Amino acid sequence: MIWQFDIIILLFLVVTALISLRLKDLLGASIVFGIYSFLICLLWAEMGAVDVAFTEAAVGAGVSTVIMIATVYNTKRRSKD
Amino acid sequence: MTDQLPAIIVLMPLLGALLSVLLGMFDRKLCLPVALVALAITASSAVAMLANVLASPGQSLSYRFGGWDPLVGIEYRIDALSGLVVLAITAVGFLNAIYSKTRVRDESPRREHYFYALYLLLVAGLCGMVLTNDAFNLYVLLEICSLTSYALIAIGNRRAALASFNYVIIGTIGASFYLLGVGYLYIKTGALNMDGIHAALRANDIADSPTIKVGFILIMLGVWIKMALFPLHGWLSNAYSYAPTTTGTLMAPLMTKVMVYIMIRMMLSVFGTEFVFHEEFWSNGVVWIATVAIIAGSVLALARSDIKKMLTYLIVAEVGYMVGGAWLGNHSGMIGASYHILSDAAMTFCLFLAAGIIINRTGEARMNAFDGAFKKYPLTMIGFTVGALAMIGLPPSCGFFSKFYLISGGIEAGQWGFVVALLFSSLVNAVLFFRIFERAYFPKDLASGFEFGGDPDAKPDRSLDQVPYSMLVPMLIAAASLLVIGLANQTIVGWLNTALASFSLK
Amino acid sequence: MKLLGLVAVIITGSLLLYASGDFPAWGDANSPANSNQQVSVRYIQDSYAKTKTPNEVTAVLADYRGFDTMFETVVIFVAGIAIIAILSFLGEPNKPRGGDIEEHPETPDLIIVQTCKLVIPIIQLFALYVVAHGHYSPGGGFQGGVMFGASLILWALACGLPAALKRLSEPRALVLSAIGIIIYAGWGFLCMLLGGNFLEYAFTDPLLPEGVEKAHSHGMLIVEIGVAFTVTAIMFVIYANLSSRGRLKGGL
Amino acid sequence: MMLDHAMLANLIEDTVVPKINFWIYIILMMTGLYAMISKNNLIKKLIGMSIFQTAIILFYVSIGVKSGSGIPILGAETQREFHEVEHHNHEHDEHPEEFPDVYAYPTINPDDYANPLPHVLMLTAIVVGVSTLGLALAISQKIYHEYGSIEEDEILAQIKTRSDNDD
Repeated sequence: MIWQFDIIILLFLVVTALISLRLKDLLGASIVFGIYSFLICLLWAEMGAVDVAFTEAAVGAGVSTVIMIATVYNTKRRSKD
Repeated sequence: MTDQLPAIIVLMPLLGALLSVLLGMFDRKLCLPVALVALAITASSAVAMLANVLASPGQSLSYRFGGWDPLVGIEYRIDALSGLVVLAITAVGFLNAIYSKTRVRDESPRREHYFYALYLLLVAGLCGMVLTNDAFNLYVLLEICSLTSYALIAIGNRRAALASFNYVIIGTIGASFYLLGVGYLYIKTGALNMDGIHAALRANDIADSPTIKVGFILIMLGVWIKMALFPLHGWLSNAYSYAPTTTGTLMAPLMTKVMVYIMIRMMLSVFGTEFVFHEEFWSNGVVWIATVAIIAGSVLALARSDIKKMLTYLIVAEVGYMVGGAWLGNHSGMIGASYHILSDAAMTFCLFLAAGIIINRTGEARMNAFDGAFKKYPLTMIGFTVGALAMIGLPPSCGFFSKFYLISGGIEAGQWGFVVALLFSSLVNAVLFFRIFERAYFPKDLASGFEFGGDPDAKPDRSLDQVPYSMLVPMLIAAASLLVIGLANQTIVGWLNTALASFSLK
Repeated sequence: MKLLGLVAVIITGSLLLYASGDFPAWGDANSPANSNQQVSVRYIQDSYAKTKTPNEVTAVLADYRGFDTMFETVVIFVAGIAIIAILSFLGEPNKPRGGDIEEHPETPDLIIVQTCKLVIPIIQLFALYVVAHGHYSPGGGFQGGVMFGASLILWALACGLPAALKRLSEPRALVLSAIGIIIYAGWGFLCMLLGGNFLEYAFTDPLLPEGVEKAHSHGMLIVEIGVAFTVTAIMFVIYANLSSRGRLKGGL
Repeated sequence: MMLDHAMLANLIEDTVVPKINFWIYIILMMTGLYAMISKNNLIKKLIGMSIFQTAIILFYVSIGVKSGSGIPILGAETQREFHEVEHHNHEHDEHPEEFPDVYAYPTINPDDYANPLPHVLMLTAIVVGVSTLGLALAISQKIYHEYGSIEEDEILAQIKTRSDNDD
């Protein structure tokens, strides 16, 4: 519950969210979204919510990044905006 | 066993869905019987539960899951209104399952068992949402209903996929607003059980703190998005008209009505009438939004040439009726709104069934499907006419009585705009449906309609409308139910009175 | 569309900021939510006495609010069924799905296959540990199930989807997921048969040797196992269908 | 008077820290909402949707945080205390004359453990988020199969041209 650690992760969160939305290459956006999920999992662990951190790491970061990359693989990789 | 009924009502469709997936892999024809048996048991236990509730002293039963005290565990509370709505859901689900026998086989081949699994889980989610007394459990069941309806729409034809995608995006915004609203209540009260929140709100009088107000606004926004109230209705017409027929006939009568029920439940049993109608300015504002919704829904329906699109815009107008009725703030307005939930579900169900038959038989989605329809499909047209007259609001049908209560509520509350909008939309419905009757009963080129001197060897087909019984019988039952609900409105309103008496409405 | 987005953001943003002024401070122990005697304090104080599970989150998840968790498993089941229903028979309705014709049959890379052969058993063992040890340490049905599913996905990534499908074909995965929910709902139904309400584990006391509280703990373990079955199967089915666009061939 | 580090630290501590979690959640939620509505690419909309849902989870979990509290799992020594009390009560039930008094369970100080309820709710919300994401990705693949593009403006253009020649 160290608040300095907490503030740094929160700022990183906002930065990765914005990057993931601005990247034109969808594969890159999915990977940055994976980073976003792992940062949020770090935040939960730091806030004492260990079960939520475990689930977010396994379900949120692990599976959703994989299925997003699978979809990008099956559709287009470049996005117009 | 009879006090276990609430659990059975939610578990039977779940069990049916699992069996439908398991048996479907071996033989796809087994899925419909499994679905019908599951829905029959659910419907009969809904009737038994309603009888239980009406016989019970306080007209309200409570069921504790896991035997825990309601504040700590999850509790189901059933009163006359939720019993009636669950009965309506299970009845529509059962009749629609019969209706879907031929439609599912033609429209989604080789996927029937997935279709019926999603169908049963949608019915289970809807029944659970109506019965639950726990705010977060309602969110989980809302997500089940949303996910199954996204999938049931996306199974449809080419354009259904994009319509379903838009529905996913807007539906997630709605459900997340509801979740955030519950979070705002939890951060201030620390309880999740609806009665617990109500008691905490009244106990330490935090009712006028900004968090609770914003939480109320968020919950209302989320529920309004899911019920397609006028400014937020963009997703409704594409989603329901491009979906497979049986998805449309299941979701049109139920999804929006259940969300209206949840809005009423949240207004009355969680926030309480003195909180909701505290400032006259806000409740009048919502009645004005509902008035605009009624007028816009009717006018947009008038402009549509596609039958299903027209019916979906009528739904937007009907949602305006119910939201306006509930926010009038007086007893007869609330009675009108809750009675309209039942009558509108029956009306929409009958109209969508009849339109589905005609669109399927003629293969034409526009108005000219009705040309000479009475000659070719007399029974279907009778059913459609009964539904249309109920929508317009002719006395014997239930539409008249709900409009009667809504208008008397509007007059009592002095909301003249709302009353005028109700009459205007009845007028527009009349114009809409008589335009169709004219095509159906008196086609322009009489020859094609009545086939005078048609080819002699065309033996008159004595079978009823050449429409399979599995589609015709549910539609006729739905049409009959309109009259039954209408004629039995005294008893139904009596039950609603006792259910709503405990909330101090003016 | 951009204007609509901006308008929506400004309205909701100002609404939320207006309310955020009134929130209790972050991390203070006697905020209304944390100090509510009947709810969260009661969870902390007598969850161990009543259910014999030190991990309060698992106790609240599987026992106090077990009905919520059952519907959470149903949400995953719905996602799996829906993805199959949407993506299967996309475009070529008559060709059978699956089958062995490999579009780009490059042989799996030796190094990857060998490391996978070493790593995957350990992942699966740890996943089972996470499921079983959910009472005493962070973890439980969902986390363990996802990890087990992830090990299958890893095998599919390494040696191609058809190889993984030979281990867990789609029909078998669906049966496994349905069995998971049947275990969950069935154990709750068993409590009903023995006289309690749905999911009231105390009534399964005669079946299990130790006391009533231990019956809660055993009931939770069985329920977590059901959840693990469903989550494992559905995670793999979701990956299999999304990566091969419903044709169960090729894949990533 | 140069603000030295200690002064700056506790200045931040009592002004910013209690509120920053709730500000950041609003910022994240608004970026997600904006992306969902106004992004043109379907996959970008889904990334916005996921950010929108994780922001709500951030709000819920930061409700249950107690400063200076551990994770909501009882330590080994509290379990041992419970076992001793139970063992004693069990002995008392068998032969009450030897063990006259019945021990009560040791009371746990709630401030030592984080509030478990938001954590349970958020396990459900994460799972629901992933299920919605998976379903929406499947729908976008079907859209790509039908229309050959995942850009909303191209799809709408195709629908318009197709519906023109349908009539």
